[in-house]
Amino acid sequence: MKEKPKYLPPTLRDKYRYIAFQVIGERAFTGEEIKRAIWEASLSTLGFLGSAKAKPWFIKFDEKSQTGIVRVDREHVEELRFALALVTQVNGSRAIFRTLGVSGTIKRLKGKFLAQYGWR
Amino acid sequence: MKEKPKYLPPTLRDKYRYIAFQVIGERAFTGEEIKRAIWEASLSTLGFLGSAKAKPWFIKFDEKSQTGIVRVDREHVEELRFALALVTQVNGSRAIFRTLGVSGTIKRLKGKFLAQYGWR
Amino acid sequence: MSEELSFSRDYFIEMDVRSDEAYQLASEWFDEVVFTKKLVLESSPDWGALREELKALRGAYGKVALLLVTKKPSLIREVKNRSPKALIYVQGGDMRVNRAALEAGVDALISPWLGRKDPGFDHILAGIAAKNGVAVGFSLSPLLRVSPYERVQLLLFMAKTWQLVRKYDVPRFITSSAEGRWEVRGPRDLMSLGINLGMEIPEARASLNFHPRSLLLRL
Amino acid sequence: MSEELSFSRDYFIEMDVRSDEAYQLASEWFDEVVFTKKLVLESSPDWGALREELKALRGAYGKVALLLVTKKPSLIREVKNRSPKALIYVQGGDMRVNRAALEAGVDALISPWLGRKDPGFDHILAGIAAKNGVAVGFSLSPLLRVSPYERVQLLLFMAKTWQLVRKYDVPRFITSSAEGRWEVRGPRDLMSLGINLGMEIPEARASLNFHPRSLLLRL
Repeated sequence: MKEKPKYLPPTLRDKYRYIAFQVIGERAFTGEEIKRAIWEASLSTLGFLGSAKAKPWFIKFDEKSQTGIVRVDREHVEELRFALALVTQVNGSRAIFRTLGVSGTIKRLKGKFLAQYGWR
Repeated sequence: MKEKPKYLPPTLRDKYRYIAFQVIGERAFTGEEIKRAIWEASLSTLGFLGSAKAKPWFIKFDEKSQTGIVRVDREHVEELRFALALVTQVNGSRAIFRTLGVSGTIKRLKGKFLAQYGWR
Repeated sequence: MSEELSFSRDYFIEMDVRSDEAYQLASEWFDEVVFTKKLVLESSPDWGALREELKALRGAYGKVALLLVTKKPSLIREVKNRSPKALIYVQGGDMRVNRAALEAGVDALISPWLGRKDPGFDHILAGIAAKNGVAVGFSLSPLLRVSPYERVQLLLFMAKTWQLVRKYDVPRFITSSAEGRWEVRGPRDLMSLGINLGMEIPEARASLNFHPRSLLLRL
Repeated sequence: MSEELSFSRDYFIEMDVRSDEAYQLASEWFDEVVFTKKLVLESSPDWGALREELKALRGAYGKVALLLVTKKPSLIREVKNRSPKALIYVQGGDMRVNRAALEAGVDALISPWLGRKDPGFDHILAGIAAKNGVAVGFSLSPLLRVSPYERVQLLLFMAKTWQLVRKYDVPRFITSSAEGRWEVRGPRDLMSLGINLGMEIPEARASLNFHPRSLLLRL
């Protein structure tokens, strides 16, 4: 017997966009710190109801280049971008989020916006 | 010379709805406490961006009957109602918000939903 | 305006309150209220005592539901076969329990996502629920008890489940599932939960009126 | 997809950064950056010294703006009449200053709502701004410095002003108005401010491209 629900039929699957971002900080941040900062930004900007609609999801953060990927519902890309634009600190240290680009797949996102930061 | 901006032309005026509500609490609350509770509910549910779109505005609270009026952008009535439904306490004391009805004018709202609580 | 007019004339049913104080308050705001007796089961219950208790509860509250909280699918089938004079709800959360409840054809599966990291519901289960006429209960009270982060997760799972419930036309209701007085909410405020999960207003209304009424006809 | 393609090929101008460190960082992310010299005025400035300073700033930064922070409408007219070789911005917030800036035909009025309990802008002022070609500057940085409650108020006033700016076709730009490095934001992230104020994507883009370019032609 299944212990997990099955994948949804295609018509009910959420449509996502992937956002590549760079963090400029007064120090380097860990992926855990960035993940938390994205959640806090979403909750304070969109609340828990808006966050449930935007469905931000931390995908990956490369600590060396301080660049990463976050996923969001495709109807709410600009809301999350704005939430990130209003971040002023990460875990007590000053920081700026800069979005590098948006794509419908992680593969294209890496190729177009993250390859120059050493992603492959 | 004007020290305040003039009223907006009708086409740019916001379209509002007025919500009548009743608060059931373990004690009676003041209007100030209720006003603050509505703001906190809006900020935690909708965030500051969602709150800027919903434009919740405390109008009045009758401390005797513990009933009041809040205004909201007409496209966001259900979001504010949900925000209020999730309130569990006001200034540290247990409370329930119950919405009594919605109307496009304060006059109709009072007549239909608040007259029975002594409003006129 | 017509929305609000029909609201005041509407007939609303609260399907799941779990204490006397919750029942009393809900009775002020709803046209009918079902009192839920929570039954945590690790093995077969004492059927004689349970029947007596349910009889007393029916005397006090009229409509009564029995909420099974168990890890054992076999107990769900046993309770269903004994068919006590009460609606049979199953507390969801365990995937095997969710499925067993739907296959046994109980009256409702409440919050199949509870305590999970996924909705606990998928299109296979939605198909079984629709076929066997098992309602999905969307409860507000778990949202009241958790952090903002967990509220996001719960809302995601509830919205996803609603999409499946709509697509497969599964019976459903919205309820407070109030354990105490402070978790009771009014019918129109419970509707706002449904609307924020993605329901149209008539769908949210049906979740407190048509679907509950259909379930009560089974009693 | 086409949106993002054109994004990478686009040309963006940051119209208002107020320190060297902010200028340096903005220069990495924008095609052109205007350095703003902030001038708090209670009486007429020393014109000789100011001319020298502006000349030095032009040498260092190329495009330069002079931001007047004053309570005195007469000083706005005086500075405008002297026409230094810089864009003239006025810091908004005082209703008489807002109006005087628009009537004097300076290049931009920055954040007319700053420190107010209303937008500081109405349809009368929008008409004057459009007629005299005065841009409204929508700054991000004030949002970074305040509480969530105040953010709501600022966003309300900015969105209301945007409605008037759109209706009356007033020139405008979106800017960080960064005082320091940590308040600088990228062009696409500034666009998201405009979009969340109610702009369509092309309108937000024009607020960092077409409108700034038109203003720079005046230099």
